[in-house]
Amino acid sequence: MEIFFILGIPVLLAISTFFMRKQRVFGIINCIGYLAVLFAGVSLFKGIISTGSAKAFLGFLYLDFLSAFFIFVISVVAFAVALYSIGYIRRDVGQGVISEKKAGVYYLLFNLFCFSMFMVPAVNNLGMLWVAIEMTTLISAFLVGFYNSKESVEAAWKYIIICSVGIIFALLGTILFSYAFSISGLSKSLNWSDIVPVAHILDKDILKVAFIFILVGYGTKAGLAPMHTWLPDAHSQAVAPISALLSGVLLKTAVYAILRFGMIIIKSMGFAYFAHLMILFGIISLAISSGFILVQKDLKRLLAYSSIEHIGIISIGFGLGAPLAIAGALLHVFNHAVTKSLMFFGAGNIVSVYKKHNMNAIRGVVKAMPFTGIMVLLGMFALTGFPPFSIFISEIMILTAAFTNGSYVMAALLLFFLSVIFGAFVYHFGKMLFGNLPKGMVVSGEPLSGKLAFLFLFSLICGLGIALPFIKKDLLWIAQRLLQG
Amino acid sequence: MFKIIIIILQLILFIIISPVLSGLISKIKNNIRMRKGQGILQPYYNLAKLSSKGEVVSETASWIFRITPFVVFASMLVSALLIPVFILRSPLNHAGDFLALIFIFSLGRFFLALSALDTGSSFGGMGSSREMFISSLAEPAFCMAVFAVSLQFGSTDISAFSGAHTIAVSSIVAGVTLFLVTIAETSRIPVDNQETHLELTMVHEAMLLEYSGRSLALIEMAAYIKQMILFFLIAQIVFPITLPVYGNLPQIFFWILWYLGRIIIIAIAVALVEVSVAKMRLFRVADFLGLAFVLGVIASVCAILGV
Amino acid sequence: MSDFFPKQFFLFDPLSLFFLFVIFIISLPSAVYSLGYLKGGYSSAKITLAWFLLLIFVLSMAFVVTVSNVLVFLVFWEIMSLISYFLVVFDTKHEKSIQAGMIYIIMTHIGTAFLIAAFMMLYKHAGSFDFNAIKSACQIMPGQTKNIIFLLLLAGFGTKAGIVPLHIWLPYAHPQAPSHISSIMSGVMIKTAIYGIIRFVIYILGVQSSWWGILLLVLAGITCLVGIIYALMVRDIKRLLAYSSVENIGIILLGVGLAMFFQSMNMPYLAILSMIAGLYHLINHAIFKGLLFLCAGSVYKATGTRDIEKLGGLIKKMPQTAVYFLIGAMGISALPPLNGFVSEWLTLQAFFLGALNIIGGAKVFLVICAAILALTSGLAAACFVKAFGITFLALPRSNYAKDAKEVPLSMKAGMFFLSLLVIVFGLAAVKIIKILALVSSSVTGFDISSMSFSFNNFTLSPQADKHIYLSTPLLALLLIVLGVAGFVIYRLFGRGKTIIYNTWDCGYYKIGPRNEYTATAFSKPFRIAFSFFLLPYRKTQKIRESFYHVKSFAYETYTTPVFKRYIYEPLLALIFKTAKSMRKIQLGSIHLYLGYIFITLVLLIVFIRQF
Amino acid sequence: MQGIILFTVLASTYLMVIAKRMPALIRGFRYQSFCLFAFTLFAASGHDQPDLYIIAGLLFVLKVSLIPYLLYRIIKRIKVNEDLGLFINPQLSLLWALVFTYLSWIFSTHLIISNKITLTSMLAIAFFIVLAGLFLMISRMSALAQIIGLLVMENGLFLLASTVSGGMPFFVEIAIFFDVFVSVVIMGFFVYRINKLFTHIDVNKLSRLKG
Repeated sequence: MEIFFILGIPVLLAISTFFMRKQRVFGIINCIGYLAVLFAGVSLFKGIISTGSAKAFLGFLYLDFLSAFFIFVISVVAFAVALYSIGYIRRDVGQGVISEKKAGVYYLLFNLFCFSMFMVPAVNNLGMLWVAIEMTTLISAFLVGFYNSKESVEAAWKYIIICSVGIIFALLGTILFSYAFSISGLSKSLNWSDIVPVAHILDKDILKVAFIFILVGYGTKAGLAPMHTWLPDAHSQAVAPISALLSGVLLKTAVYAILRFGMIIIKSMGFAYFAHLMILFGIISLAISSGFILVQKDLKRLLAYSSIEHIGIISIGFGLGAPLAIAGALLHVFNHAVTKSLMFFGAGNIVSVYKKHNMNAIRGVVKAMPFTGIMVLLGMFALTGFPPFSIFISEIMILTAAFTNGSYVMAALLLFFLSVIFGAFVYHFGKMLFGNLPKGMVVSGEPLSGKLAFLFLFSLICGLGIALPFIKKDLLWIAQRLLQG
Repeated sequence: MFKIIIIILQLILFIIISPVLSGLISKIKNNIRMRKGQGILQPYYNLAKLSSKGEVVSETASWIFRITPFVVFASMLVSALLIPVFILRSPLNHAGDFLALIFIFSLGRFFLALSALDTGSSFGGMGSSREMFISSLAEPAFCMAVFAVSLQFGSTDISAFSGAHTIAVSSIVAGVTLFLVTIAETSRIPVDNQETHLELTMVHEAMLLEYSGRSLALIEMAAYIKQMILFFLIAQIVFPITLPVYGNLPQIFFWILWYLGRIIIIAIAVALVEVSVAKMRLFRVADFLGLAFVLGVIASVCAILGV
Repeated sequence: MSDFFPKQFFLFDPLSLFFLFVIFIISLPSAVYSLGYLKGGYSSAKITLAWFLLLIFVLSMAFVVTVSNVLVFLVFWEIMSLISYFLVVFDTKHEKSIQAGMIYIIMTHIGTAFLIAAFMMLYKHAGSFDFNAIKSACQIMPGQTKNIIFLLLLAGFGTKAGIVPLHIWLPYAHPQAPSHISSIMSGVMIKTAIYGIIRFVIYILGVQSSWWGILLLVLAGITCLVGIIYALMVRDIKRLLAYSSVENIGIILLGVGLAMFFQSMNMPYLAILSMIAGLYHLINHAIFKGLLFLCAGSVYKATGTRDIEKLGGLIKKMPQTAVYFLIGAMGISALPPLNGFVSEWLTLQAFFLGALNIIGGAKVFLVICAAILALTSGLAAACFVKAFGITFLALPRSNYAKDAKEVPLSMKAGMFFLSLLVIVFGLAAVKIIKILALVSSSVTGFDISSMSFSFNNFTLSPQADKHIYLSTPLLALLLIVLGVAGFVIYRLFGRGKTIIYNTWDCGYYKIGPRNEYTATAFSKPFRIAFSFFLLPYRKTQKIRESFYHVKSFAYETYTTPVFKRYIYEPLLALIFKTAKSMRKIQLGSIHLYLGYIFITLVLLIVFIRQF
Repeated sequence: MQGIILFTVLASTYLMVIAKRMPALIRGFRYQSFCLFAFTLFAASGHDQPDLYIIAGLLFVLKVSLIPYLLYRIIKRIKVNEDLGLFINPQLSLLWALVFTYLSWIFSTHLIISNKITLTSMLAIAFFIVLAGLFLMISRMSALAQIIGLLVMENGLFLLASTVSGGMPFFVEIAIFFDVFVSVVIMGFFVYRINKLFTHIDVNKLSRLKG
């Protein structure tokens, strides 16, 4: 069973950090460990596609397409981050930003963080789902406040408070779900696999209210506007590889939680209610993020707002509900995860060379770091939905579904905001990447592991764009299955 | 064989006759102004004098300056050959139609403007700039006139209106349009003034300032031919004559006086206009040609309405 | 649903092949040219990069015109935009190119957004992205939808083509790219947008009502005029050429719009004729604009400046380039017997025959369109007199021009080939029209077997019974013969000597480059005549020693960029203002942030019944 | 009996809403938690569920003793001003609290169509506690107040869970307790850090990150 590898390896690695003193060596071991996790994730995903859902560990774990997919996404990003961390942490240690011991703490937290994220899609019980998500918050708060500067501690505080409040509402929603379940005269259970088959007999009014709490609660964690406020702070202050994890997959785990409850809602009362709410939040997120991206000065905050934008797109995709849109949204989850990770790695490299977050002060990245520069350039276009990169495909799928659904206004808004965001990106990145180097700038080499991480992610970005037409059948099939629960 | 004769006759006609029109206009103007004025044949004397004189070429000038006289001359002669003069279908009628004529005119003008810039004198540049300004505004008016006429006769073929026809309103308006365009194109008052070499007013003459001797003669000749072509067109629109379809030359020689007399009427009209109005400021020319354009549109509308 | 993915990838119909031909016939000489152009100016890595990008660029364009699936089309369309963006910002040294690239890619992306909307609506109705399926679905599509799709397509492709007022990016982007790329961008890339209009509006959607054509004609007329008027005003030679591209796109669209108009009136012959005119001008423009950009690149390479006020006298330093530029300029000014003349004549002829044959008020409209075309071609001639005259003639105005040297062989070869094409496409009009007639018939679906466009192998003759003829070979022959005759007369009759002497200097002691007419002065009459649109203003600065003695006097004249000032800037300002004010919701107060969550929750619960 | 306990829960919440200083707030929290403990014990004896005894025990150990103790320790250690920093003064806060009570009542009557008045009022009180917790977080400047607000919200949820669905599944409940405890520890840790870096724990002044 691959799932034990997936959950076990991070735990083992976390324990072994106490015995490892050399961060260099540990970084590489860590990376190998996550390579194994990646393989396990892929084979799990494949296995689930062929066998359908599976329970494990006394029904404590429950795996179906959705969870296998999210585990796969997490494992991909986690591997990339582990790879990138080697060089990044080594550089930080080399520059004296953090001590050797703190590097060990980093790896400990990183592994715990990954473990908690892998737990989210794996658990069966909705209460445990909540616990796992809260765990991700608590652990990553340390990673956000890792550098112990005023800004990072402020960000960590806001992160932990806002997310905790949000998630408490999610717990409220969960309790209401269980209430709806209990008043329908069934035995007390919060297991998803028990609730879904009987979703249609649950009290609809209570479910409706409960879902609002769920949406606001997990939506806070997912970064849906207007509950997104913690997100740019936390993402901009976290250690660069962790920003990638936060943006790439942490948000998605919250989306996963919303989806889990959403599926119950869909089963119980049809699509409209779920769709309206998701699309509403999606559009608000897009609108707000586009404005902030436009006038942003901080590089990492810009990327954070872009995450809000993409979460908005994903939520619109799920909200639209056609198989094409669902497939698009799922793909978008993956595409955004890899692309945004790449961008955060690039931002990490840029910031560690220029020592600045302010984009107005960063010039000539392509000259200073040709490899990173070109990767960021291509990543930027990938992120804003240019072909031949993968996000284009998923956005087009969502747009197609929007038009086919006849929601023209929504589609027009989506196109409008995408254009604005694209313009803002080109505006910011064009100046930053090209142009002449600031005076007195020393050009230094880029670590190999960072380059490998870039190449790994970039091959996924490109590869998917090209390979997509050939995996089409599986994808739509999965989406279809997903809708049927 | 017959065609070749016609071509040669036509060439000779234009080369021989055209200068006299300028002389005539100048004579009429002078007479109206109560002056004696130069003789009608003065243009010929000028040409003869010029071709016997040596030539001064600016050291700044390039081969553009050298070839321009020939390009201008050739383009005007080609235009002249497109016009049916003796028979209904001019022998080279296949080479181009009424619309092509506009473009052939602009070929000569293009080179003339370039040659003016070539010498590096600021007069040349001024002339070139103004000439292009005026002609670019004259072109749509010209085009409108052509359209009006062609719409009336159902074809842009120049022979189409060279047969006999009744004079409709549209013909007259088109004729007037063409007349205004002619004034602009042949650098007459109120658009330009051929008689002065004052830098504030001159346009066409400024362009030619650096030319001398034989080259100047060729360019002058080309200008005469262009003037005659335009007069011919106006004449055929306003005072139509039935041209023989094929090979009835004697008939033409029979009424050659009236045939050429029409052109003289136009020439007189030009002279009268020249003496009765004042030269406009350059930027008023836009209004003048705008008027021509509007008239052209009116002519087209009349042609469309069939009046 | 599975029709989301393409089934059929390629389509090689006459239209595609025609565009493929256009792409390669411009790209090849440009590529040859770039051999010499890139050498010396760039590092070897950058040269490799340039070649790589060029290759992908050309390939992406080739795919754009040959794919047969909307989605795949979109992919290659975007790749084409992306690569051309990289090429625009290729000279990353200049802040200007970054700026230009930004404007370009943003405008292009906005255009693409419109296209996506249009394509999605097509998909909604056809249930497939394949051209064939969409084409057959379009026959039963409701009219209102068709209208909307048409407008979306027009906005989308119009942005790429540079239809006014969406042309704003063109004069920024084209000058900034390396010249062989400018040549391809201006010569070919913007034509892919025309391809899009023809393919999607005429071929797939099918022209539904006559106002489509009329709308396109109006836009095209405005585009012509605006393009050429701006071209007259600018003094950067590549910018001038870029504006002139706007103008020529207008002329091409006059042909295409007219074809659409006639198609909706069900007049096959005229539709075919107009389409031929449009396509002919398209390929002509590709040739001479490609040529002119290459020449401008040579000038830039030789002198290091693109400001024509600093040039002059290059005809002596770079005789071959001058000849090529002259040929290109003659072509673009529609001078007989070169290619631009033929296509403009055909367009005018199409207008004329249209005005003659249709019924009703549209006659006058067509006549006025023709007049606009005539005005445009007059202004274009003026513009290129300026471009050629100021750049190549008279004395050098600066040291840039003084030290210029002729460019290497590879660059000359590229220019030579294209200038040869300018002549060939002028003289071989009949052959070309026969081919274009095939292309047009495949697009419009009209049968051309009974139509004739030529009298014999040398003479064009639209509507044979009307005796309308045009024979460029004959004209060329006549011009040469009579020119030679003139020369003979000149030699025979003249006896005087030719003396080389100073230009007449009015008795002033020395005439030099500072006395020459400048480009700004040349365009002054136009600036004043079109002042209602150009809104010129001047800045003067006097530095006085005393009241009586002015030490120096600076005089600058500008024109107001109307579209930028009154459309784009307010729009951008509005967007930025909104975004800035939005920023106030996030000022760092955690209490406020918690409040947002609370309010969201309360609102959702209060309005729960709305969902 | 249940009614009396619920009333004390309500009263302790009001006490917290009007508290001006940290010790008072922590004391209020302790009362509230103790009431919940009593409530759970009562329910456990009523339903005869051994699970509930354990939960009640945990409640007592964690929320009544350990967490308040930790909080007191933090106050002592960081030696800052004990004021909570009120955006809204106690009188007005009380008014708000009353409004929230009313709103919660309306909300729960709408949510549950049930003739059992006790259930509805329990629900209302639970919602009110959640709201009061949020209110504390929004209207108090001190970082500690936010921790306590969060804990209050959590208490509300506990009450809600035990009223409407007879409590969460056992191991979920345990996990949640564990989670809450860890989060308090972590938040406390961050309060230390904030105090160290900023020399205050007024989170309203934490506004370096904008836009």
